[in-house]
Amino acid sequence: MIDFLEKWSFFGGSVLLILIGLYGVITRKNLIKIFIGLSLMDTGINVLLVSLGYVEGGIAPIITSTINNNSYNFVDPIPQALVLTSIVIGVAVLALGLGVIIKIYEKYNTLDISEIRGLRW
Amino acid sequence: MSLFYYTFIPIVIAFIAYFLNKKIKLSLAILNSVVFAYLFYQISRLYNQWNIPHETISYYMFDREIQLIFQLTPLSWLFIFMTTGAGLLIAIFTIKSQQEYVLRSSFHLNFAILIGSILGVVLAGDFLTLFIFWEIMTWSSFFLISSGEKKAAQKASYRYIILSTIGAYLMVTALFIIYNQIHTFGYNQVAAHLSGLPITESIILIIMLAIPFIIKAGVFPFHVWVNGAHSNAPKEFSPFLSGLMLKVGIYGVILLLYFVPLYNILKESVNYRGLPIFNYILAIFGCITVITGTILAIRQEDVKRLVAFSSISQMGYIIMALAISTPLGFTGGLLHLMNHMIFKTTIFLSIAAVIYRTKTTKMSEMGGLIFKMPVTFTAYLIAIIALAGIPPTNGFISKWVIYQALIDKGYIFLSVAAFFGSIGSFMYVFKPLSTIFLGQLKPEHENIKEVPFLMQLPMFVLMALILLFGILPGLQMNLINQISQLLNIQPVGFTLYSITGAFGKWNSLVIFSLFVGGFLLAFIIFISAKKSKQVGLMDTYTSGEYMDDPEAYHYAYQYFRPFDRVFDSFAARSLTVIYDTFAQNIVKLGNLFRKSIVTGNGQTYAFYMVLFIVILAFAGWII
Amino acid sequence: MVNLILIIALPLLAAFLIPLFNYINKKLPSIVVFLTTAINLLIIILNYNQIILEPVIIELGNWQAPFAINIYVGTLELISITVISIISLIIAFYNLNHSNFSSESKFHTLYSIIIAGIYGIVMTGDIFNLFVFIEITTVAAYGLTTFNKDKGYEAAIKYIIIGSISSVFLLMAIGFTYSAVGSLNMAVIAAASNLINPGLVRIISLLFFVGIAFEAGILPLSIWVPDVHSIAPSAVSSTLSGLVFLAGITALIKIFFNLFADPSLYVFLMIIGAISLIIGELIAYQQDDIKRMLAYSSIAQMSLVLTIISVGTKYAISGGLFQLFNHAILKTLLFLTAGLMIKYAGSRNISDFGGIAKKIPLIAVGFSVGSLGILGVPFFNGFVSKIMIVNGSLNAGEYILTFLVLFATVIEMAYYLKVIQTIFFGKISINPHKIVKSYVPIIVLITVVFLLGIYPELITKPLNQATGELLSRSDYISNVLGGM
Amino acid sequence: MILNIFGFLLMAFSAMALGLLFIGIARKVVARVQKRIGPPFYQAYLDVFKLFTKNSITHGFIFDFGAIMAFGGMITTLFFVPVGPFVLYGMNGTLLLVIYLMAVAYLGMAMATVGSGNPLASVGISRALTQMLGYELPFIVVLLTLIYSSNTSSIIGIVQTQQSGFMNWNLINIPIGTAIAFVTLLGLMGKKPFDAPIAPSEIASGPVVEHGGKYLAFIMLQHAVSVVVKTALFVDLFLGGGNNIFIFIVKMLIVWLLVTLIGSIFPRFKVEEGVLFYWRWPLIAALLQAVIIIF
Repeated sequence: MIDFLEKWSFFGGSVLLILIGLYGVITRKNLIKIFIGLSLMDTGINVLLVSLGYVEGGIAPIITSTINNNSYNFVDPIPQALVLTSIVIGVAVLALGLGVIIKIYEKYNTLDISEIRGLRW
Repeated sequence: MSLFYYTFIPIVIAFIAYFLNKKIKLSLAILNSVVFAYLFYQISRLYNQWNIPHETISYYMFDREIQLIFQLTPLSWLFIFMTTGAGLLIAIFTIKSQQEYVLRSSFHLNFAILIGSILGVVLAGDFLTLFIFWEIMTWSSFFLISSGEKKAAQKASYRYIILSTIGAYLMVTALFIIYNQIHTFGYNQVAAHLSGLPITESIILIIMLAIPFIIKAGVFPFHVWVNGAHSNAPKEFSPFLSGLMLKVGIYGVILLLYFVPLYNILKESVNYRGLPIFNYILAIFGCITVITGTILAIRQEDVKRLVAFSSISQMGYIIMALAISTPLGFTGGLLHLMNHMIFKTTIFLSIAAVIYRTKTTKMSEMGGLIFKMPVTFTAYLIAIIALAGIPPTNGFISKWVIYQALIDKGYIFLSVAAFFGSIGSFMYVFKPLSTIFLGQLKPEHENIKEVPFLMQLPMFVLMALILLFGILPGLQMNLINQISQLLNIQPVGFTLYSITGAFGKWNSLVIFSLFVGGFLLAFIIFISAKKSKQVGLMDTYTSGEYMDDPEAYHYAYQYFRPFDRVFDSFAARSLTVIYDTFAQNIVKLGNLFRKSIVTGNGQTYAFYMVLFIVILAFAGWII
Repeated sequence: MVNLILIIALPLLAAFLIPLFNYINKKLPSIVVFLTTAINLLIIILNYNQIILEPVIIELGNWQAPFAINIYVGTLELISITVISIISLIIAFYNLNHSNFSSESKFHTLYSIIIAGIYGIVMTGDIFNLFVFIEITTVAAYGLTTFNKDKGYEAAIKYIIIGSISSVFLLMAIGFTYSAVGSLNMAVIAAASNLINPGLVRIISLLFFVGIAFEAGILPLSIWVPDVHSIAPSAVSSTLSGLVFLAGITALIKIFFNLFADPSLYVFLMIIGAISLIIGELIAYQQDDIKRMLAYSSIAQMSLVLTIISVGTKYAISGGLFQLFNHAILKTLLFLTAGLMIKYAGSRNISDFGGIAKKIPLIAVGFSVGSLGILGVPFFNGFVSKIMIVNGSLNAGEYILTFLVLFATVIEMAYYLKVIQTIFFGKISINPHKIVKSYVPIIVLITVVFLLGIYPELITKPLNQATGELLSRSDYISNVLGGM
Repeated sequence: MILNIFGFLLMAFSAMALGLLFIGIARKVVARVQKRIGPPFYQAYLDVFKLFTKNSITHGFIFDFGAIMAFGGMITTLFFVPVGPFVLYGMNGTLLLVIYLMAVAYLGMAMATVGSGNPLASVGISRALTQMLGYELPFIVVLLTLIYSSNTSSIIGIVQTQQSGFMNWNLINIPIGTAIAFVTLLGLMGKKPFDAPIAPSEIASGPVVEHGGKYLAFIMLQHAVSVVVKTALFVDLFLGGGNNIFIFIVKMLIVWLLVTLIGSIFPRFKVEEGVLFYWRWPLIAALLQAVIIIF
């Protein structure tokens, strides 16, 4: 039972994070809040990726002079590499998005997404 | 010269000329006339060389080579001859008539492409080649129609192209259903395959194949494009549109009815008086076309619209005659096809000449032009005599043969419709005659002159043809019998000036000589009486009133009002309205989507994503 | 043989060097971009004959296939990158004269990045790498969208929100795939896909669909397209519409045919594609803004490609692919000419273009060639692909699909012809806002259109080969993994 | 050849004479019905001669040409209709031809009258053409039935099928058809219930409003010949024709008198009423009859 919870807590937690983020994105009107939601989703998915590569009781996959053969119980290193990349991308997008938000505020004097509707139909 | 080049010479030369036009000041109309004259000469030399080998071009399309076949048969010869002939006459006509027209160069480009593509359609030896050139024909004619000077030209061409495209897509669907079964497009193979299929399947395929042709021919449920296109097209193109383009649709119908012998395929199915029900329905559509075209033509106030509706009704005759599939019907249909091309081109050309001088198409804005434009009037008069089917012109002969064919089989309703159209045609052809050429001359038309000689020339040629074929129908019958042989139809007996019908024999020489006699007698009596004094048109009986305004003294607007009153409710319920409503509903649906989906709110878009994912998940769950 | 990795690396390199060049000469960045795209085309031409014989696999860092990122160039990828290189060269040439933006070097940097990303999406053989390239492309596109100071930010923010959400789902799909297979290499996943629980395969495929289709113009996900395409500069619109969509669809095809060949999913794609097709066409008909109209038309065309390809038979796939490449060429032409017309007339509304053809004939002819090509007039390239699509769908017995496709074309015809009629036969109502001249790109594109229309075997022969490769997954797997 | 030309002239002139006689008789009969004395039966001859000697005015060449065309067309028609034993050219298939040949005369007359420039004439022509569409349809249906049942479209052929006696006349064979044909004959002749085109009290005699002098004479001659042609046609088709010219003329006269008598007692239809009248009962009855006979 505990095992089960432990295994699924990462999983469920991360999915929950994503859902919370998604909820934020589709309910909040404020652009900043929407981007907070997007960040939450990003974080959630990163947690999910890391948790997928987790091996119970594993150690960091770093080969040193003492740990130099495959018999050790390594955690899968690839998801961690992926998450690093993903974080970088997420940050880039976030930065760009916030930059755009600043410009939007200058132009429209509002952050309410439902009022920024110059392009429609 | 290879058959292939006939289709490409006009197209290529047109393109080159179009792009050189700016650099070197050349008149595309003259160039086109020269090219068409050359083609016409070459084609006339092809007569009787039916055993020219087929030519093929291979085209790698799916995972195999597809052969595009070109072949020459008497039937295709007839059409290419007519096409280049009409093209030549119209090109000569345009040399002078388009001096002030802005879109000249695009007109001539598209016109040459159109000629080339029609040659391609009729020289094609398989359905894919036919389809390719058919599409080019549709598109070039679309551009020609939309280059009309009126604003309504664009809407009219729009209707034309949408309807044509729907037809073309039906055809291509049917073709590829067949292709996937037999992997070829050849006429003979397709015909053989169609006759081998279960009857319902082959009927559906044939209907899909036939609809584009029927649309192009302007037959009843699809005639809605014809009037708009004809009346709004450039005045020089309307003759070709009516004279030739509609006939290309008929070519397709002939192809399906006789070359792919529909009769044989459907012989075993339900039939009416020995005629397969499909043919009979087609004939009924032809019959409705005749009636609708006639009634609507009588109502028109715009001369080009009037003649356009008359074209619709004449197409009905041809379809009716061809659909009944007897030797006489076939002969009558083809004869009428040729004759209609000749006299309808004449009518439209004479009207183009009138428009060239008066700049209007409303009949009530003209009048009394007979003294100003006698040649144009004569051309119009002779052409309408032919159209109304009055002897001794060619129009009567073909109608006579069609009546013979209809009565022979006892198709009473069809014959009544045919007569209705014929008598109705008196009414509608007389209306322009009376309101444009006769009656009071408008003061603003006081200084009008006859059109230049280059515009008269085509009219003279066509007038001569009307009379020539009226007296010597054997010239046409010779070719028609060769076509009949090709299509395994029993030829109709004929000599140079007589045709044998089902109930009698037509002898044009006798009739012509009696005509001359009758007229001579009348003329002698007339001459021998006292010479009369010429007075002006305003010098007439006015019940004692003093009239000084020729405008008010010209009976032109709503010429047949009592008759129109009978059909007012009929005309209000037009098919055009139904089609338009359908199209508008689709547009409304689109607007609904647009207003409700594309709200411009980024959040809504995000919500769509979530919704989409949820739906996907549910759907994935279900399967 | 030149290493194909160069065609991704060169634009990336150029992107980072452009700011430096900008110091030397303001004109230099555009020339650099032009040169890199030209070199890319040269590289592809040099390698063409070899790749057409057998697929080329490049393993980065000389690691064996399952362990390192690899680049796989089969026939499909080859045709894609050929088309991409030609079009990007043409757009780069166009930019030589027309990129008078205040921040020119930034524009060219982003443009180079987007080109690199597109090549990467098409060629990569690794699903995470695919994600990275998609993100590179989209981030660059976000940036390019904001070049319009008027409404660019608004379009960009919508684009970013939707892009971020779908990237989350793409990552989720990658994560699940990795946890199920234990590798990110496409070939390995393909080899193992039969062993995974089919339910999971379905979930993963659909997540992938959500992640990628957002860049491929399928409607509920690509609802940002009209905003972005209509706002971005013409060169960017044509890149996004012609090339990014092409790359997106190529990626989807790889996912659905190479990675997880689950035929039960194809019916999903077909339904989604068909609905998107009809809605896209219907909305496009309503537009008066010419670029918005073109954008909706792109959506419809991409949906058409997707729905036809998901029929899953050889004829249908090759028809769909041909349409995809045609669309890339034609939409580039359309967006470029539309942009020039907008510049000339000083308005984006179709109704203001009356009689423009008399003033700028070549551009008007270019636009109509593009439209007629999309509508499938004979001797234009679109004709052959339309015929192939009809043949493919009928061959598979999909009569309703054929009907929908042809119905959509009729609607499409309605709105394209409206524009053509206005620009050729409308009443002249133009007072030139700005004189525009651009002959070479338009003439080249028109030539390509007619070349493919008259000699379709230039592309249909390789396409048949590509379709064959797509449909034989085992060949793909063994090609990449060797004898494993 | 000489003989042919002689026969040609003889037939033309005797038809004119006969027609004028008929017109004169009709005027007398109508006068008697209306309790007048009326003009002498030869009044029509006098009128024609008088008109030919008068000065006349013309409104341009179409006015002249139309008159010639009207008269010439009617004369040409005459040659194809057997009057008793006399027929100049009795080739096969003449029935349809005759119907169309009559149109030449109509067209000529219409051109001449509209060419005069008087709107009343145009109104008259418009009415005449409209009405023509009305009566021609049932007439044609009857003719088609006749052609189908006698299996020939030659008038002589149809006459021959009725030769062997009174019981073989089409009057007996297809009585409904004959009745319909008679009703349409009223329209064909422009007689009273259907004389809207020339309605003297409304449009001043319509088409002939501008005709005077020799032009009016021409119109009268044309009318005279047309009376002969139409009655002869009716006799040929329904009343068994006749080898004896006198019996034939008597039959023609009977038909003509019937038409005249009916014409003299009925009021005038409005033009669209006339059309609708023809399309209602005569057309339906004719079609029914056709269906019955053909099937």
